[in-house]
Amino acid sequence: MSAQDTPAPVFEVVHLAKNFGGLRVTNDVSLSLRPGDRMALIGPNGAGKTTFVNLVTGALKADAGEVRLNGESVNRLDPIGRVRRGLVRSFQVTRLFLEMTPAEHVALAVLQRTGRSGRMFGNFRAMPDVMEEVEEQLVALGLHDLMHRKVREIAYGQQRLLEIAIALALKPRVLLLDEPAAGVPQSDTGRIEQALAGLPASLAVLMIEHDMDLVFRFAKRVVVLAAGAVIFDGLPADVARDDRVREAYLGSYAHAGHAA
Amino acid sequence: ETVKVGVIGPFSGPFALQGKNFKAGIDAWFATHGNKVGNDTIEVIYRDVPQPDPAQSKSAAQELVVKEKVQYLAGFYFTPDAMAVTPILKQANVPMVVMNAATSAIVTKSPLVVRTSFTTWQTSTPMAKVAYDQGIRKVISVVSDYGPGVDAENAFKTAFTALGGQVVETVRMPLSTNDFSPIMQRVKDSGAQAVFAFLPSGPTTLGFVKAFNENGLKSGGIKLLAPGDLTQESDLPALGDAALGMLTTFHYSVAHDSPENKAFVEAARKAIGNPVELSFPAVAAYDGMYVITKMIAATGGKPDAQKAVDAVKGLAWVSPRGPVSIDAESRHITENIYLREVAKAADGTYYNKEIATFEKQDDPGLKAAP
Amino acid sequence: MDRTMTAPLAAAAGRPALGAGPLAFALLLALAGLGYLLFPDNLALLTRLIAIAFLVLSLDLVTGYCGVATLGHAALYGAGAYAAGIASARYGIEDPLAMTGIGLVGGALAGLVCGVVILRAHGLPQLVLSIALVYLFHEFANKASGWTGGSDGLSGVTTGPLFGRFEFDLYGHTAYLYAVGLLLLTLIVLRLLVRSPFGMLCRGIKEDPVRIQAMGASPKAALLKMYVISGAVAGIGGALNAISTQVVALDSLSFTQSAEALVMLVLGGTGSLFGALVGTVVFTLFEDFVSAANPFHWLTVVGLLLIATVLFAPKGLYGTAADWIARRRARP
Amino acid sequence: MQTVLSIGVDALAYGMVLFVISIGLSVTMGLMRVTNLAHGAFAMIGGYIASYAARDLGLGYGVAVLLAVVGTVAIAIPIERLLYRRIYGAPELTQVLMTIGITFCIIGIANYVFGPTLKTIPLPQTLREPVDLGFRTIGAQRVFAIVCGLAVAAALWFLIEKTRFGVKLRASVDNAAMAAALGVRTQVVYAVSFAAAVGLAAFGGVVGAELLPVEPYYALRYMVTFLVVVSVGGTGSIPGALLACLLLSAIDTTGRYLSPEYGEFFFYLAVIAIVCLFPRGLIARAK
Amino acid sequence: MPATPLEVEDLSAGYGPTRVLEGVSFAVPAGARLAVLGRNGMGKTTLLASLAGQTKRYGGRIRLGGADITPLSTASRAHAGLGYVPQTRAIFPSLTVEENLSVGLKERPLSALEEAYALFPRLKERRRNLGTQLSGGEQQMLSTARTILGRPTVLLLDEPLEGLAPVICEELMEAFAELARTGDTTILLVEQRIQMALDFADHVIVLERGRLAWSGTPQALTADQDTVERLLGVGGLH
Ligand SMILES: Nc1ncnc2c1ncn2[C@@H]1O[C@H](COP(=O)(O)OP(=O)(O)OP(=O)(O)O)[C@@H](O)[C@H]1O
Ligand SMILES: Nc1ncnc2c1ncn2[C@@H]1O[C@H](COP(=O)(O)OP(=O)(O)OP(=O)(O)O)[C@@H](O)[C@H]1O
Ligand SMILES: [Mg+2]
Ligand SMILES: [Mg+2]
Repeated sequence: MSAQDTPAPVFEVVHLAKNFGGLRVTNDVSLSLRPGDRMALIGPNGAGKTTFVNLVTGALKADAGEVRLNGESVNRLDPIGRVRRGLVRSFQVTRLFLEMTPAEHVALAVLQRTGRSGRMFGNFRAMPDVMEEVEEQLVALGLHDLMHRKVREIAYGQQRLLEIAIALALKPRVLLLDEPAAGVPQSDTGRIEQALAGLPASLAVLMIEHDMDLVFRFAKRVVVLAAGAVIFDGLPADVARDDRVREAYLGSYAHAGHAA
Repeated sequence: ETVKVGVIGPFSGPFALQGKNFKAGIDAWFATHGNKVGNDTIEVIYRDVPQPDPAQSKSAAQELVVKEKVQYLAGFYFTPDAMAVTPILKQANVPMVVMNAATSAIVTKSPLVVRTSFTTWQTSTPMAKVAYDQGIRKVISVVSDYGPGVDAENAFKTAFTALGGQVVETVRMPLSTNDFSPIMQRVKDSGAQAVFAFLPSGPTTLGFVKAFNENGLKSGGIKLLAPGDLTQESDLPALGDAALGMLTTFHYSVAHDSPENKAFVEAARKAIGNPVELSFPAVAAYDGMYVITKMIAATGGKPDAQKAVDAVKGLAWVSPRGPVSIDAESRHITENIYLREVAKAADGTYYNKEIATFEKQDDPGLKAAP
Repeated sequence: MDRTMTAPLAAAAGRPALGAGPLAFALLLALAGLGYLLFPDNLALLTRLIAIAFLVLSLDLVTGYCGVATLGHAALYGAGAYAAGIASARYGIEDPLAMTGIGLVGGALAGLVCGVVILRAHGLPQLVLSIALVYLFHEFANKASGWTGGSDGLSGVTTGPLFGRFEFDLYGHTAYLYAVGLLLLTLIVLRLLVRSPFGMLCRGIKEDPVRIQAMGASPKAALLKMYVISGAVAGIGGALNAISTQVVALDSLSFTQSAEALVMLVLGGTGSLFGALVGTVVFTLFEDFVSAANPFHWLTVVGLLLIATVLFAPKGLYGTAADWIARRRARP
Repeated sequence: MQTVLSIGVDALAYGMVLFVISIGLSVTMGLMRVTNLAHGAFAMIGGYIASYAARDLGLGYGVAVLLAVVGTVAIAIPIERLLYRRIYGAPELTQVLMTIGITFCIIGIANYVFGPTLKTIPLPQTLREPVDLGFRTIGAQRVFAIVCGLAVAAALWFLIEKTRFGVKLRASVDNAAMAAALGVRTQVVYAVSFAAAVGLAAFGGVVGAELLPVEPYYALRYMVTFLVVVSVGGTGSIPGALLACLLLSAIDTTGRYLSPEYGEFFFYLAVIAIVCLFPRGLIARAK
Repeated sequence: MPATPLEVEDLSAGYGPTRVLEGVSFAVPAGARLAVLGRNGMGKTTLLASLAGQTKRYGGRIRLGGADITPLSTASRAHAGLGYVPQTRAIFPSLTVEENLSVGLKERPLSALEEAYALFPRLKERRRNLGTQLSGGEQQMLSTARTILGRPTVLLLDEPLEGLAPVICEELMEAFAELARTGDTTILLVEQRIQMALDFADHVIVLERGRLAWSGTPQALTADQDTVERLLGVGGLH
């Protein structure tokens, strides 16, 4: 890739490392995202993908390495600070407020983003701009009908979609999606794709996914992690041809070929 | 005419036993004297304030006055509960007869307060003389860290140092103390010849006395001296042999030998049900009823608080505890304080045996107050 | 947009059915008036009840809305009571409004202190921190007897007339009306608060603080804020207690008081202001009636009430009733 | 030096008594996740039964202890079936409400049946003699409590960590529905564990009666102490509870010796410090 | 032929006041592989959970190997031979991997754990770790292995492939097929990736708003593009 006409990276990770006891979960990982990047991070189970997300968002403390946003190190920032700088994630295992409604989830995100989450009066339902955005976001992910149901009462697949709606409502600059489509039926993965396709071009997205069809439709670049280390970093078209990747991860999927 | 008396006390909760004693004393009064004063009938209304809670005590008192239209307020086991009610007496035109609360200052809070019980100063002070007379010169004081405990400490210390003795250390321990071993170690290390102790009656006294024995203080010849709260009759069966020989000073022993007391104890035991539960609050309640009947007689059953109180100033009579009188100035009871020893009766029960008398003791705490 | 379709669902989604704003307040006002008419001789009890209601409401703010487990909330209430009491007894500040204000500040400060400590843990350890704190407060007040009167209680509190005109007398009319006024005002403010974005944030924190962090909000800061607010509310209650009874004693910042408040809250139902009120009213009146009827066995009866509540109204009296009504309405 | 040793002995004895009484609570709270505030009430029932058996019926101490444990369990089982079963997995606060209610009832009933006075459990002669440790004497009863504490700790640890039953219990607590789907009869597991916890409470109530005397308000009076000890140690962790009991009793005893008037301060400040340093207990069970 | 391993008759179930399933009936022959399909929120999970005895039942019967298990508790159903792998994985967080597995053993000896390790070597490496410390995929393996160890005659799998790497998915599907073939285990599979489910199954049912909307063979479903589009919301199966 030539550096002349591509913008500077918004998100960079350099020599990141983490051990759990004796287990090396993240082994000298470096990668970067530029505005507009659509990257997929794949790899066998337990390769350290979620750990990677936890490290860069600050949920876990790295043993070594640096995380930069817009060229500035955020190592010192806590998870909240990093979110405020535009680094947003979704959770692989849904973390939602079971007693609250989808509308409230998204509204919280919008209010937080616009600096109004500490307001002690008024109600989001009476704030037209918030409501508009909430509806927009929920319509996009097909959750509009459920907007005032308790999350406890909606099916798992729908919760997964809400997880993404929240992340999008935070209008991030760098978005880390941890298996956004897991548990979402095929009929609805289309919604995720559409939502992602509708994102502003300047946003950098990194997606972890095991659904290879989705990966190949979405990603412009693929990074493969195995045993904590990057074993492949390149174009989607090349990934299936890589022996190590095939053996460690893809299996016969590579033979079947993908919709290219 | 019916004259209503409102009695506030702990009738449930951890202190229910004390409230029961109030009731037993009052019932004993009615059993022996009837509920009539002239043409007036006395009716007692009880209100429960289970634990020290002045707000509850005050609202109970207000309700008794406003709704039940009581002419007398009585009872009050805890000082703060009594204190809370004193400000309304005047407006309510109601005298208050304190049947237990033992802080000296209560009677100063309103001219309408009369007390028929005792104060901690009053029961603790004579112990200093007992100790000194036994040749004890160095004493360590160990008290529970709350109002009455502090009163006891001050009372003893004042009197003992005045006699020429020395209080080598004063230890105040939290009310919640369960394990007294470290305290006993401290007593040992202090080199004192005797311990002056004050704990509220109840479960902790047992642990205290046991620790005193188990840690070798009793066998080491150290004396345990205390006001009678520590050997309250209802705790004696549990204390058992552990308390044998313990010296206490107090205004009343259920075993007091007099015809008045025999009659009282018989009536009160019947009222309380279980005879071992009878102890000192009952006698104050009994005498409190005596004072109230005198007040009713003086006012002819009409509400006139000041007149009622004035009528009993200087009143003297023979109570089950011995001869007593109401001090005209302080309106606190002047009474004998007895030195008692825990002894075992022929039937295997334990009792406080009176072995010496300090006659006509008033409340030294009032003079000592700043 | 099919908002019309989702509107009834919103009602069904567990929002308190009686929470319908002004109506509920009118109802409350009517009840307060009824109390005045029905128990004209018992106003002291009703006033005490309202003071406790402040404590329970304040507890609801942190427990019901934020999920902070505490058995030490009376520390805030007692701090307010002592602040107001000491201001009057030692500094001669006798104006009830000023005393209320001082109680509010005292409570808020205590809230800050307790919040900083309590928010360091979660769940059971948090409960233990709160217990430890309330004992420390209690011990402190006991030790500082020069200021607080120690275990004898702080007496000598005097309250001047309200607005310079209405005396706090034996019959307790002024105290009761003042208490009702304060309560309504506080309820209105709290209702705004819990429905505001901040209130929603707190409910989110209650369910999953990590999720809130991932949204970029700081759970700790929000909880601390709520703790201070809660302290202010409890402080008002404490001050009200000091004003109306003119004594303050150690029981006002005791573990027992805290535990009782928690019981009342859970009895009524956590997470709604009306639940807190219902719990306080039911428990206090029940206790009063039963203990008047049979002081020797009321504890057993209260115990049975609590057990029955858990069995038959697991979300608390108000919470279960509100659920039931909501379900009835949701049915076509 | 003597003083230090002596304080050490006192701390150990007090700590072990606390441990014996509260360990059952650690099981209910940590493993069954029931905030059982009625734990002390069951300890109290044990105490009453033992006192009745030994003092009023004149039976031997050993028999009294046995009767206390069996009798308390027998009383607890219907309570478990009717009441506790309804609050497994319920929110903490609901459990608090229910168990406080149970405590109130038990207190009320105990008060009614046995009266409000203190009850003692006469010790056999061997436990009454003071034991000479060279530098001081200590009640044999306390030595007995220490031994009991250690034995209980070892047995319980083995049961929970090393047996299939322990695994089933922990699985049922983590996720009762899933455990049932794997064939675990969760109700039986719960009932057995509850009975064990209650039996331990009763045992502790009897063994500890010398320090914490039996009376109706026992159940409320010491509730906080038990709760604090168990959570400082880390609920459900046997070694944690043991450590917490010893540590806290050491702090308490030392504070009480050096400066009794600030004893409470020391104790609760220490509790705050420990909880802040180890927010999940000294030895936390992972969740 | 032995008795039908699983028969569902007019089953209606849901949560509290919410009814989700309405009159679902079907039967599965021994060793069959049944795919349960349906769009988001149509009641697939509810169906499986109802079979396992974890929902409120409003009506209908369930027979396992001819015996009526409708009144039985979840645990008794497990002992009767029903194995359930829930969608949420339901790992016991405070148990180690090994302990998690041993719960599934019922009364079998601990040595039987090797079966699970043979299927998922990754779990053996992590045997001393706590359930919560596992990666998402590892948890999925653990959840499945745990249930298989109980040797169920009817195995209910709710999206067992979620979050698993493609290689593992293949291996696992083969293992399931093997189980059905040799162990006479009847398998009900809920799976989002329709093609994968169809490749595996020999029979399909489709749920639509809690009702049985279609049932037949995979071939028939593939042929019926109309139904596929209407009920499953996707086009172009092959
Ligand atoms: N707290 C922890 N302690 C010990 N090991 C851990 C901990 N957290 C994760 N691990 C281990 O680290 C490895 C990487 O986990 P991670 O969750 O990052 O995997 P992943 O790549 O996201 O896998 P999957 O695709 O299955 O979600 C796993 O083997 C996991 O068991
Ligand atoms: N606990 C619950 N309480 C009330 N309703 C519920 C509950 N769980 C699920 N539902 C409702 O039941 C319906 C069916 O849910 P179910 O989980 O069975 O769907 P599913 O087909 O498994 O969906 P998915 O593919 O998303 O897993 C949904 O509409 C959902 O809203
Ligand atoms: Mg992962
Ligand atoms: Mg599902």
